[in-house]
Amino acid sequence: MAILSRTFDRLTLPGKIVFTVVPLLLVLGAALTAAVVVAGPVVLSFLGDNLPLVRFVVAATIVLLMTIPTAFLIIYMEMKVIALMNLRYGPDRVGPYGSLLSVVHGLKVLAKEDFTPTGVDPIVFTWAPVVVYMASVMTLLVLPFAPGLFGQDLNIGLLYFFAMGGLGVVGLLMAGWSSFNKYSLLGGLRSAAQVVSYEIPLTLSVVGVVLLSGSLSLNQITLDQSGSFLDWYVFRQPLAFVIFFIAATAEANRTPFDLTEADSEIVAGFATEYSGMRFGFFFFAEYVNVFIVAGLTVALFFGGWNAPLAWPAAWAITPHADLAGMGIGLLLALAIIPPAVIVALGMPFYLLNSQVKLWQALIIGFVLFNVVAVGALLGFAFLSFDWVVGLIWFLGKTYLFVFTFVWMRGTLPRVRIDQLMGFAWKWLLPASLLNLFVTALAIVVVESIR
Amino acid sequence: MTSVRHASADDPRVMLEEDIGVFEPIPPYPPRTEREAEFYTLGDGEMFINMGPQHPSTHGVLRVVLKIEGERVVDLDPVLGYLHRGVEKLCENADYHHTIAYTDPLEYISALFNEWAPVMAFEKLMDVEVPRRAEYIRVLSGELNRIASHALFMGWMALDLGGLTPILWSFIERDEIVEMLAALTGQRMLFNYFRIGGVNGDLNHDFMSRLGTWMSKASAQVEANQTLLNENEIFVRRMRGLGVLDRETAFRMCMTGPSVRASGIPLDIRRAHPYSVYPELEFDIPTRQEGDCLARYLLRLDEVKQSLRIIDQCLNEMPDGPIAAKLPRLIRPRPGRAYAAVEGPRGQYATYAISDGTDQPFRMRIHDPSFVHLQAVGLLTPGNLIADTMAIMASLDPIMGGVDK
Amino acid sequence: MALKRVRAPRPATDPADARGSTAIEVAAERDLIVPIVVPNTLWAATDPTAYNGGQPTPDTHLREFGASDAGRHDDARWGALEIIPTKADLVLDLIRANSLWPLLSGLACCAIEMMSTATSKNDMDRWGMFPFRASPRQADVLIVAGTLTTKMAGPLVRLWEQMPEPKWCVAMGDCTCSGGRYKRSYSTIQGIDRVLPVDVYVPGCPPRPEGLIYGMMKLQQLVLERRGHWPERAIGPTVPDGV
Amino acid sequence: MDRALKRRLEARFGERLLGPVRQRHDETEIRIAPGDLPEVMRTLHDEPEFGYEALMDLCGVDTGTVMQTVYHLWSATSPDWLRVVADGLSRDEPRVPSVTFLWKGAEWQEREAYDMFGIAFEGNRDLRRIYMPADYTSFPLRKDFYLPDDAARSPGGGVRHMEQSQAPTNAEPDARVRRSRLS
Repeated sequence: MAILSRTFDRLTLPGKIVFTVVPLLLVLGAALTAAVVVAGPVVLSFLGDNLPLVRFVVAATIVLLMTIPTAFLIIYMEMKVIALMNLRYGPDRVGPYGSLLSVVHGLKVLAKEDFTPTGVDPIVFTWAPVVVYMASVMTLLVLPFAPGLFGQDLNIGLLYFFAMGGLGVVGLLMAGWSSFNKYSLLGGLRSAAQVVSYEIPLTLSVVGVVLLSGSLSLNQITLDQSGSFLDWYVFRQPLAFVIFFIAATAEANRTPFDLTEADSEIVAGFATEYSGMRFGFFFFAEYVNVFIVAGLTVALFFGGWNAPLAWPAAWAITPHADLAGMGIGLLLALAIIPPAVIVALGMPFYLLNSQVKLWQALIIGFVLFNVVAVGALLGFAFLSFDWVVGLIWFLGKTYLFVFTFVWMRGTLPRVRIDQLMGFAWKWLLPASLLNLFVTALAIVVVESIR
Repeated sequence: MTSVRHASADDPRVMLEEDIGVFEPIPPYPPRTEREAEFYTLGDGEMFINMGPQHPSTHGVLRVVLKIEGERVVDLDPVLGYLHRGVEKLCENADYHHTIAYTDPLEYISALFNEWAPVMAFEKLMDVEVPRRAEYIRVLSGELNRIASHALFMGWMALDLGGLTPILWSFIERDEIVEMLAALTGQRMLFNYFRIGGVNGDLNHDFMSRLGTWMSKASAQVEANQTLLNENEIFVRRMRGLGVLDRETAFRMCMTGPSVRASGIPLDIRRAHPYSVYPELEFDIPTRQEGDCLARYLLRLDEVKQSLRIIDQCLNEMPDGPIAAKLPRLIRPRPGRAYAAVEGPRGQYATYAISDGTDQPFRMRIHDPSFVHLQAVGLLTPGNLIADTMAIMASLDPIMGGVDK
Repeated sequence: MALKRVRAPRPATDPADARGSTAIEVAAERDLIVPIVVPNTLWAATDPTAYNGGQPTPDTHLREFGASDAGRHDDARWGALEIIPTKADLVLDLIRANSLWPLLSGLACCAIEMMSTATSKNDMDRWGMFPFRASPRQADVLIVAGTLTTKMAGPLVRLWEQMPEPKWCVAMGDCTCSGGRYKRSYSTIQGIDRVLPVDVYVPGCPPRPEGLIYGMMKLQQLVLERRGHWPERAIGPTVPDGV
Repeated sequence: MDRALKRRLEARFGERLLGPVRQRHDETEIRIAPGDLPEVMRTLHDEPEFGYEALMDLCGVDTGTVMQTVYHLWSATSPDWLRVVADGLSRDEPRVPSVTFLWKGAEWQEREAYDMFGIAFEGNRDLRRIYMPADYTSFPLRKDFYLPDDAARSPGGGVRHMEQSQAPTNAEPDARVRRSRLS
């Protein structure tokens, strides 16, 4: 025992860590295995009994994991697009065309020191970013990405959506109030006032769509717009779309409505006192919100995952590859095809160019083979699973709107707080009421004619 | 940071409290003047908010203590001196040629005018005649510098209103001008170019070629840079009718330059008190009647066009001859006083020099337009919103280097 | 913008620091006036009793600057860095070196060139240095651009303390390196390294944008070599004494 | 030089002028006692024959023997700058009436003069330090305030002081103060 302790004392710090962690892990792993062996069937049967729960948990996890890359992508897009609008290059050093810079920013923010200033309310201060971020993530849960690809098909999806949007504002208000800083306070109050006034036209403008489709479920609304692009609600509800887009911009705190973190007025708004990862949460939540708002616009007015024109049935290719039927042949194919294709792809470089050595040619062939294989797999998926097509259409439309948001940020100056409020109450609200009235009337008329 | 409070009512000393991290904008000493006492007493529902010395839109190290009620500014108290470099004292301890290097960085985005005024004052003290070519070169480079300064002003205007792109576009403009001035003077910003009795160097080929290529597309480019703002509904709605400065107030506030010309006063020293070769050049004094921020903004656009006219005439009528008068290395003007003023991008740059016969100015007073314009913010802002404070401040275009000397 | 984490006053770091220069021992003391009195080595006092024999003058406007122990100790919590094993530091440094967010704070003339460095012609965004953060809480680099006056020293030090670790300081321009053309003035500080720990000096009056970009790339090297934001960094001129 | 202006000035306030009206290049200078400043300024500002409604510059001057405050005025009626010098302020306790009742914009310039010279402007309701910190005790632009490294004249020699708290002990002012050879 004494020997053990002496040996342990001689270890360096990493050594100590390793020699304490590894045994612990072993013990835990053994216990886990035992638990699975013992209680496995019970758990499995329980999960099998209520699949919706499992589906919900899995979907929530996937969505939560999906937000970070989305934020990175949109941040990079914003940096690059605004740079091009400023006649600059924008990031071009980190990664190909600087595409890794947003990731680097995010990780740096993660590794920064985050401290709680004196005088703040520690609990609220700590939880505000979490509330903001979780609100946006949970909003993402009801967004229909593709047929059958959504977190939950709530029959009150739209209502849930706006409720979660309101929750995010509570987070901003918490941040502004708890920061013990007057700039933050002003920012929080601004965001509260802004969202309180813009929730109303936002919701009212959507009611028209709800009347048309007769459902609050985003999935249902998207399904109702299937067919050609003429069935999209933007053509039946143009005014509603305009109102919704403006109000949604204010909801996402984007220029020209980004009064909550107006750099030139209140230093950084509600995020003035935040540093490190807590600031990172705000940072990401903003861009996730942009994605969400764009996605909602697409789902409500632009047919969601529906293609603009239906794919003609005549051109439909349905590959029928019964891999399981090949039996042992499958193994043989897996063993033979890759080397053969690699050699086949690599040989031309070896034969045609005397500079290239054999191993280099093989490496090139290997890379090419991977490219070809991935392409083939994707094509197969594209043809055989319709959700891939839907996902591609949905993301395409969504990022078009994200680009629109970035474009506005690069171009427009900021409005004043009183202009903001006046616009909401004097123009958007009456217009949305008018739109609602006209829609209801049209529906009644059409029904009566039928 | 340690917070401050005064120990007793009569002791102006600052006591330190190590344990509290609060910073109060209220000064730690009892009020000195009635104005201070009136400002630093809060009504109900009012609070102080401390803008600066480091704030994105205070154009440097200006500190403004705002007394706000919600979003509305009730009153404000600018606190200067964070960039006070003691230029006048340094000038009194340097010889005449050396003072140019001290006055250069006052209004750092229009440095040539900071040199022009003292140089003119010293020439008056010396009774020296400046060669015409030197005068033309001064006018030429000065107008270029004016355009660069106005370009920056427009960018800052948009930046304080939340627009990202215009400032970068105007910096492209400014960089071209500044680079060609660097070809002429050797420095990008603080060109130490004017000399007593002339200029430092003659026009060179690099400068002329850059100038030619720029002049060919200048007016079109100046127009293009404004397309983002002039037609922008948000921008115009925010600027129109904001911070209106009427004629009498402009005179009472001792203001000069574009700020008063936007209020309908055609007071331009180039015409009101002609100097250099401006009497020989033909250009207009654009004025506007509204006197609001938008007028101040648009007026500078017109001034840029006029400056382009002046540059064009200078290039056409540039005479040959020497570029500097013959002067001894160490000049000793005979005792006397001289006052010289030039019309800069923001108004009157003036120098009041007193010579006592030695090689150093006995007293050198530098009058800077930003300094007098900045106190109009306290007059125009109350009653407006916090966002308007930035707009008004930007429209008066103070440069803290000049404000604090 | 006005909050700061509370720090317990701690003694001088080690004698090596105390020997460094006047400013170092000054920062170690609690006396609030002495930091400002920097003996001038070029002239000797004709009268030892002048100005109370060089005793501290009864001014108090720099108390907060004197009271702040800026740069004396890096007692920051390092977030994830404390638990991540050392190998990860290389990756972390690579990340930090490639995303240096400057603080949007310009003091004087050099600020214009600093902005010009970020604008279209010479684009600092290419290295990921563009988003000028308005709040010191989110900034990595403090580019001190312009003359530092005694009145501004306190606020500047407070800004520096509000920035979270790891943080770096770049002295841009002659005025911040040595006092520059205003060295003689009665209200300027002869080089910000008397009040802040400086990592990179960029001389010039003002330096061209290319100069600042070069300095920032030097700062990237410095970050990659893990110098700068470490506990041994302290206030004081980094030139040897007597130079 | 505007002779007509000189005649008008002599005619209007002949008895108030200390010394003759001086003219050089494009400047006309009159010197008056500090007490007469308000009405002279009001006359120059209001009366149409002068119509000096623009105060172009206000500054203080320390001649080493007395203090002065100098006002530069502009008017469309004359091609000259008009320089009004309020002469003969005592260096120990300089006091002069403020002109803020005519030009509110003079407020900060008077604050600056107070900050740099210690000249007290009676009637300026915000006479604070504007550049130097509020607890700064000396007035930099006075002639007995020396730059720290100005070893030639500085009794403090090498000490770079941020401010001069009081007069040096061994100071005999006449020896060191740089006086103007102007009248």
